Amino acid sequence: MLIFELSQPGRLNTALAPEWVEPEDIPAALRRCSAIALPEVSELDVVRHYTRLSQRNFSIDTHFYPLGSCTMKYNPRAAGALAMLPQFLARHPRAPERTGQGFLRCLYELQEILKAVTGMAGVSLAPMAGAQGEFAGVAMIRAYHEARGDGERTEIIVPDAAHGTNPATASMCGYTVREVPTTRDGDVDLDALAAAVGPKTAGLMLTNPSTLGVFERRILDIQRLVHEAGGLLYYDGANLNAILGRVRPGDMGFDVVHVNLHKTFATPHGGGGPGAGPVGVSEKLLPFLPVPIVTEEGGGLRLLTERDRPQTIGRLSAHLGNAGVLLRAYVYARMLGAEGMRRVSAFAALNANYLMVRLRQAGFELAYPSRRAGHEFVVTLKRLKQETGVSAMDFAKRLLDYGFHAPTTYFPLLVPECLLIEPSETESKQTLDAFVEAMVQVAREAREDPERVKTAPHTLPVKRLDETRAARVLDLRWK
Amino acid sequence: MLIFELSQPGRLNTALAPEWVEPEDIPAALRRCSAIALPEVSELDVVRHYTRLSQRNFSIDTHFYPLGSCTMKYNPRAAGALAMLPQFLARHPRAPERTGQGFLRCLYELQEILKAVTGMAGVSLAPMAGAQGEFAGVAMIRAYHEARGDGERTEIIVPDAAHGTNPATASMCGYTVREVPTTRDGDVDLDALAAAVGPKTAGLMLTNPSTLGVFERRILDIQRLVHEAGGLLYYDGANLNAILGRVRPGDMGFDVVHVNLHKTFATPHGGGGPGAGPVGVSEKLLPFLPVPIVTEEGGGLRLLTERDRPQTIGRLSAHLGNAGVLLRAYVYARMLGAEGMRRVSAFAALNANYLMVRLRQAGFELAYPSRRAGHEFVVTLKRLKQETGVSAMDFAKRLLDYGFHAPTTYFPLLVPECLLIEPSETESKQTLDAFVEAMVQVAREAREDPERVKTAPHTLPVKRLDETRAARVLDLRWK
Amino acid sequence: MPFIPHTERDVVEMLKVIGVDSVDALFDEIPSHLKLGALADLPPALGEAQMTRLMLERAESDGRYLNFCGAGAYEHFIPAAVWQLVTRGEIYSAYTPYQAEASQGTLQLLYEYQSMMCALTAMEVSNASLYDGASALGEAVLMAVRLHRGGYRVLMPRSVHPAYRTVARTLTRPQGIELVEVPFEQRSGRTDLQALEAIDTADCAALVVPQPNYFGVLEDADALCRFAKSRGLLVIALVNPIALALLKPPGEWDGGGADIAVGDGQPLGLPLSGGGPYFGFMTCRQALVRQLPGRLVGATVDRDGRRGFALTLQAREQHIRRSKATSNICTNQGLAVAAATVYMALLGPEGLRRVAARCHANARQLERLLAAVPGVERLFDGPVFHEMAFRVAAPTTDVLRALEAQGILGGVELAPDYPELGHGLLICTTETKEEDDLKRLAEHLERILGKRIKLPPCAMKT
Amino acid sequence: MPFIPHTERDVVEMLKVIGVDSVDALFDEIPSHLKLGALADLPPALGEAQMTRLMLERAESDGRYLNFCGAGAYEHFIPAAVWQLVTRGEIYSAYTPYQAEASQGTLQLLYEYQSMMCALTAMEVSNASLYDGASALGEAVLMAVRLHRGGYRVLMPRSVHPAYRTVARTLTRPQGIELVEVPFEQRSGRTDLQALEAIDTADCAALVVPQPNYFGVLEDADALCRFAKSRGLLVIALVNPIALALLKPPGEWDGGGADIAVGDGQPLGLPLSGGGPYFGFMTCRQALVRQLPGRLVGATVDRDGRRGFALTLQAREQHIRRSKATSNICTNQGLAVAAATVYMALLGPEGLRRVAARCHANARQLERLLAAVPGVERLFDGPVFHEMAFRVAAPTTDVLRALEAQGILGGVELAPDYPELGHGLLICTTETKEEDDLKRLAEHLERILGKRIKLPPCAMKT
Repeated sequence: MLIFELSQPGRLNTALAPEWVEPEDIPAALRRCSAIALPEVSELDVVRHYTRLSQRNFSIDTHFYPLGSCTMKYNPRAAGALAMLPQFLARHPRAPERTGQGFLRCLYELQEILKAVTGMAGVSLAPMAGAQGEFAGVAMIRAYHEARGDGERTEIIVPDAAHGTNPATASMCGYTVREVPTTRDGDVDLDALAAAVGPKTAGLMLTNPSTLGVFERRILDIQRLVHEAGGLLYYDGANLNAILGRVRPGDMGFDVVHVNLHKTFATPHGGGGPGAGPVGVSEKLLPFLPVPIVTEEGGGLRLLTERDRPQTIGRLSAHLGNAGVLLRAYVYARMLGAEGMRRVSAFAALNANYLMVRLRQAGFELAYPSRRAGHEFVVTLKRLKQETGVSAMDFAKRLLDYGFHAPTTYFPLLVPECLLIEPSETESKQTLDAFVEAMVQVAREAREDPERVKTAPHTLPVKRLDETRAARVLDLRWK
Repeated sequence: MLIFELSQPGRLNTALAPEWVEPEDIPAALRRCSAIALPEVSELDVVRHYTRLSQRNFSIDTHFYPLGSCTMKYNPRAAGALAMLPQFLARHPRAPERTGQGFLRCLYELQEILKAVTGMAGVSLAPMAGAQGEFAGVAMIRAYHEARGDGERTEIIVPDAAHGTNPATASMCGYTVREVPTTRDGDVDLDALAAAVGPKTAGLMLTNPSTLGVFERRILDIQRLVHEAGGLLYYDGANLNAILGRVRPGDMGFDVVHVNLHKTFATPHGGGGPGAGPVGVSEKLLPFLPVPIVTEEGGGLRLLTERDRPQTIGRLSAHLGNAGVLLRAYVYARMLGAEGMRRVSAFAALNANYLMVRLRQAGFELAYPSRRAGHEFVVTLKRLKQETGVSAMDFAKRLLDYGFHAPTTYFPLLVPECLLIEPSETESKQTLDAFVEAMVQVAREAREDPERVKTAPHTLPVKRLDETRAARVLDLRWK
Repeated sequence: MPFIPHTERDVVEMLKVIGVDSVDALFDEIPSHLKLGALADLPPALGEAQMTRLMLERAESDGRYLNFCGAGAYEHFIPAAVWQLVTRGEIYSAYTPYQAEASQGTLQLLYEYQSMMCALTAMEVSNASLYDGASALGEAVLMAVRLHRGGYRVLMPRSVHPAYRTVARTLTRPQGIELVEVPFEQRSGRTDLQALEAIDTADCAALVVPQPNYFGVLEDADALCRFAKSRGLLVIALVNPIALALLKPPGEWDGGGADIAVGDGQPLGLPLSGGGPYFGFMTCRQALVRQLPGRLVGATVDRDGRRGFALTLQAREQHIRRSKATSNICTNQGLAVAAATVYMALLGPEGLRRVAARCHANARQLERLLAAVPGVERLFDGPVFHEMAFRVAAPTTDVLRALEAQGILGGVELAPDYPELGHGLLICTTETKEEDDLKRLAEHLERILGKRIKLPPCAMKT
Repeated sequence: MPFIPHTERDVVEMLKVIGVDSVDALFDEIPSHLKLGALADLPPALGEAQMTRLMLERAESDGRYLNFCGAGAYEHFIPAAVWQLVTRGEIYSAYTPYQAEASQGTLQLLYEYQSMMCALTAMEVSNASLYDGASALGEAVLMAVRLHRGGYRVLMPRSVHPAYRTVARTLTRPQGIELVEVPFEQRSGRTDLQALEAIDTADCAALVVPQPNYFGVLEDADALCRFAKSRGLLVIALVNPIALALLKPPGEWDGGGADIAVGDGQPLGLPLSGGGPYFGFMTCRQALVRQLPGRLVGATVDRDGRRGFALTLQAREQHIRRSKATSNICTNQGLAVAAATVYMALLGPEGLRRVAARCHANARQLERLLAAVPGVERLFDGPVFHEMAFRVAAPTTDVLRALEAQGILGGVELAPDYPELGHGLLICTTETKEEDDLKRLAEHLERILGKRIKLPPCAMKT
């Protein structure tokens, strides 16, 4: 049932609606004459509808959610509660800084914490998501070259294993994308890279550990190649959870980094956002950081703007980015402290490697069997598909019936019929063991009763949805 | 899965647990040596467990819940939010009154509102539930007679249709219970009452509209009979929702009344509590009201205690009753205002009478077909049971499968195979129509496929539970 | 209309089905001269926005204090997860689980609660809660008298919380039950065993044993329990649930353990909230279960043999047994109990132990700090748990008011209930207090009692 | 360990299965000289209790003000139900609905959101949201340039929110797009049509039409739209969603309606929250859907033919199309959108209309009150929506600071962005303001500008 289908003409929650006052001075020509096709429902209708709707979701709060590359870890409830204190919620973004020193103190300290964990010289909290962080990063690379009068650099190099956002961002920033291949072991092909870099190279975007779940062992060679060609290095922080407190992008030689706070810093994914993607930079990119930036002056805090930072790439949001998300990340970071940060990567790695070994022992084929898992790893079901016709998608759907959210499917694109599995550090060994059990069951079913798997899910609010039809017969709104 | 079954020895949420400090000065003989068999689980375990557990409930927020005599109306979310403002939550009950004038102002105004809607001379918010309100009321009746030196009154008269709490309360207050029968039309049998009252009569407890859903038409005759015999009249406010703002217990001649705030004033039922059961009294019982009572003196508010009220029946709780529930009721009452209160009874009656007529038209047999419904009414399935073997309980269980909470079954005890149906004013016509449809469907199934109904429910987290076994093989805790 | 969904068309259609002209006609069985025209004296309706503003203003006018009051209501830290979980609509807006199959959430939660309370008290059976600690004590007295079949007097130490004694008296007096006060030792604050032994217990049914008692003082529970058993009395333990993480639980007291254990569950995740809602817990020996008041949840199986939960032994209750019921109670404090269950699950045995130990360490630390303050002395010697009685060298009302002006609630006055103790203050330090908080209290007390500087003229809140 | 469930035994067993001695060994592929020993410069971990205390102190130190700031972020009343519903764990802690069958809650919610935004803007297609209004404007510019296939310049009125213009510039500059400023009339504050007509639109792809504009002034949207269409330009509407309940929606503007409509969804149930998270909405004509950036949810059917919802047209997006995608965006502002959906459902068409009308009535009332204050005059004539620009007879910084000392945030200064307007203040009155609030502002402004009494020496907060 859609909320629109509950609508009754004339139903109104008067406790929420002020008395009507005729706005006489608005000229008729500017007035709306048409009805607004919003639902007319009671407060109880709304509460009941969305409560029941919510129950039709899998979520971290209800299910193990090993969605690779998404770092679905527990979102501490305290972070949400403390970011939503009435005074913080009531704070207007244009209120003078002196009326929000408590609020700004949190953001300032978050900036400092992010500098410390990334090893960068400066951080801006402005970007509202990882992809916007990437945009800011590449735009800074562009601004850097332009500021040096270096106008010939038109290419951004991206490994073929990269997230789609990397090439998309490079394009959005006006660059041509040049892909470099990956070796059998999951590393960047250094020879290909050496051949690719040159005077046109503006920079390289790299995720490390990569989307294949493995740490780029020759990172220093890569760094040298790119820097010697005059390019800059961009660190995509999507997988920072794997190395938090162990090794820092700054120490690896990266010039720019973005951090996905909704991954590594446990802010809620909220069904797809809001996230936050602060960027950190090395000394030479400091002037270009997006504004606003929180700074301390004479014991007080204020926001640096375009006026203070004439070389900034500019502003990414009308106000202060996703401030409420930043507060949540701040609470989480302070509750972890220095040791807690290192524990994140330790247990993310422990869980991923344990699960990887357990699954290998159970007969699953790993895409990179010779490697350690970072915080995630890739299983390929190519053989199973050949033998039974059960695809990675079928397998994933059947896992849902067992009460587990599916891993990421068909990404990274390099590996056929793959599952990218990321357990995160907040899940227990007992949960991982139960997941292995379910994986084994589904594999058994694939051999014994493949139809059951191919037609899964069977126990969810809907059966397998026709996604092709969704794209072919576009139905994007209620009519 | 029980939370205990998730436990792993040594698991600890360190963010919630302070560092251990050895309490050296507590003598060994007083110390606990045994382990505490509480679960050892992670914060995520807890969140996931109780989130999923909650989904195994029907509730107003998810289902129509026409549980007769329970007034399952919508619990406004604003009331909860405003009662839980940080300052209210942090208020210590022994903090001086001058530090809680805002808090006390809410309670004082609630007292005044309850006086206005019950028509009584004084109100105490002390009782923590309807049954405690009853206790307070009958204890005041006892105190009144005792104060007059009238020691011979040993009986409380209760109609046979009464809630079980009435006779139980009378017993708890040391009285003998005398039942009077009900006429075919659902009124108190006046002749029987006249025969029952006398010098032993301490009082009469009456619900009006009664538990049969009908208004006691000869209430003034009843009142005269009891008062002339020297007894007092107790109004059980369980069904106040039916007459809110229409007719007041005080005007009907009652001496004591309790109000179930978790019914008429929409505070949440919370799976069985906490509720609140303020009592109101006529002039002559004022000295006996339970303490504390909020009073206004010189513009400030303070609590009257035993010292101010030497004749009080005393205290019912260590502090201020269920203060947080009182705040919720206050918010609700202020949001209704005078007109809103009258609308409550208007639409409660409209919904009940509409549903009653629709069900009668659909072939259901009413227990009191000649009467208006107050805010609820009784259907009897006696004939269906005879014809199909399907009992009221079976019928109720099958309704669950249709996504409706069942009405109250087997109460009132007078009516065989009965369903007591109370829709409440916050449900829409569309919901009532859907419920009629489900009732009709189940009745049809009872005739066409009785086994399906007798073995219901089929779609809930568990199938029909063996309640006999629960009482026979007592298993009251995890071992 | 606030909270009412009916459109005008709905109303017209519904009236037509019913066959009346107006809603007022539905009230035609009410004698017309009784009918109200309108409700006088009620304020007009407020929208949610105005109501929110009003409540915010009132809350802010009340402010927040550094709080050292205890005396039966304790400021413990409550993890954010607790109330976020229990205010979920499916728990918040459900009712008593009469239809067990549609209420497995509530029922399992209560079963887990019962299991946890048994674990904490080391008793065999727990009910699903009563209203609060004080009324639970009253119900325990009634239960003990029912069980004893003869005695109508119950021994009630004067060191039991004064309000609890009043409530117990209110609830038991109509049945002719007498509460016999047992004095405490002036030096230790403990129940006076010698005085106790001198009491004629012929008509007595039970002895109440508070642990810790109202003064925070630890009683010799073993000795009191042995005494009671030697006289054929039932033992009603009155305990603090957080303290039980450190102290010997009633089920293990010498002499076979307490028969009934009660207390207030507020410290287990419930906010102070001006006095409620809290909940009373009650556990007992298995053999006594049929005299236990209140709801009980039991495990059972469904048609397929799967485990499920249901209300059980309802034959004890008012809706079945009416005037013969064990009590008139028909609700529990479901939501409060849900919070306590989540709290206990989050803290676990070790977490609870640490909270208790930190509370106690703070009490010890405050004792050390106050030992150095002229004009403050402990009222009693001997071990305590997280609250402590002090005598101060000035009227307590004045001292508290001066502290309040500094944003501090300095504790609870003893004089109204215990005039014999002079200027007594009961000061409570839970785990929420930090070293600086304790120092702040000590410094202000020293200043106030020393009158070294003038009190500031106006109140200031934190 | 905070948020980590592993027991020591778990760790031992897991390491054994992996076949390593220690957790550190799992990092053996990282060059050892890159490895950190410890994280320097980080504060020690705080427990939840300490963290809660710290945040409460910071929040209380910031206080709460009577707020008249608008300028792109509006203080509307948010019903309690909104955030209680959307912070339910199943919504709050879910991710992008990649597995549609396990995410019907999120997907249906987004479908409902899309339907509502189409209804509000009278457009045919809505995406599932972008980051905020400013970045949505930037994306709209990029989309228009893609669609136009030729033009690389976009006409941007100077009356568009200054920060929006900056953001649009940031996002479009790397692609060589030029934003051409269109002046506003000094008297009316409206976009100067004459100046516009003088512009050579040869290389132009689109015109941005703000309604209302940054000054709260209502533009002649019909005329602007007609102009654009006559020049072959796409029309990008920039609108306030609450205003749309009263104002002609972009889909109905003369000349065939806007092609793309964007704005910030914050007024629809999102708290001010210091600047975010808000969300950007974007709707467009059906024919343009394949150039729309961001997520889209479509209705479809399952194997049994039942309706269900799924992400669709993913071929536009970065994870499929990579460097050829319509945008690099890969999240939406899901939770914010959920709040807006619940808000719109609660208010409904009539509720929204009333909120808008009350906002506007307050603006008119303030205008009347301020007309009587010497030293205050309106900057522009003509109709506005719920915010209004005034010129005051003193430096605005001083005036605002004096108001702040009375617990009032008096509005937003115009001078930094529009030095040509002198001492300009943008003052916003939403439906949350009552008559007394407006009077309080007017009286303090009169006092401050009249300098009848001295300013108080210290700041006071409400």
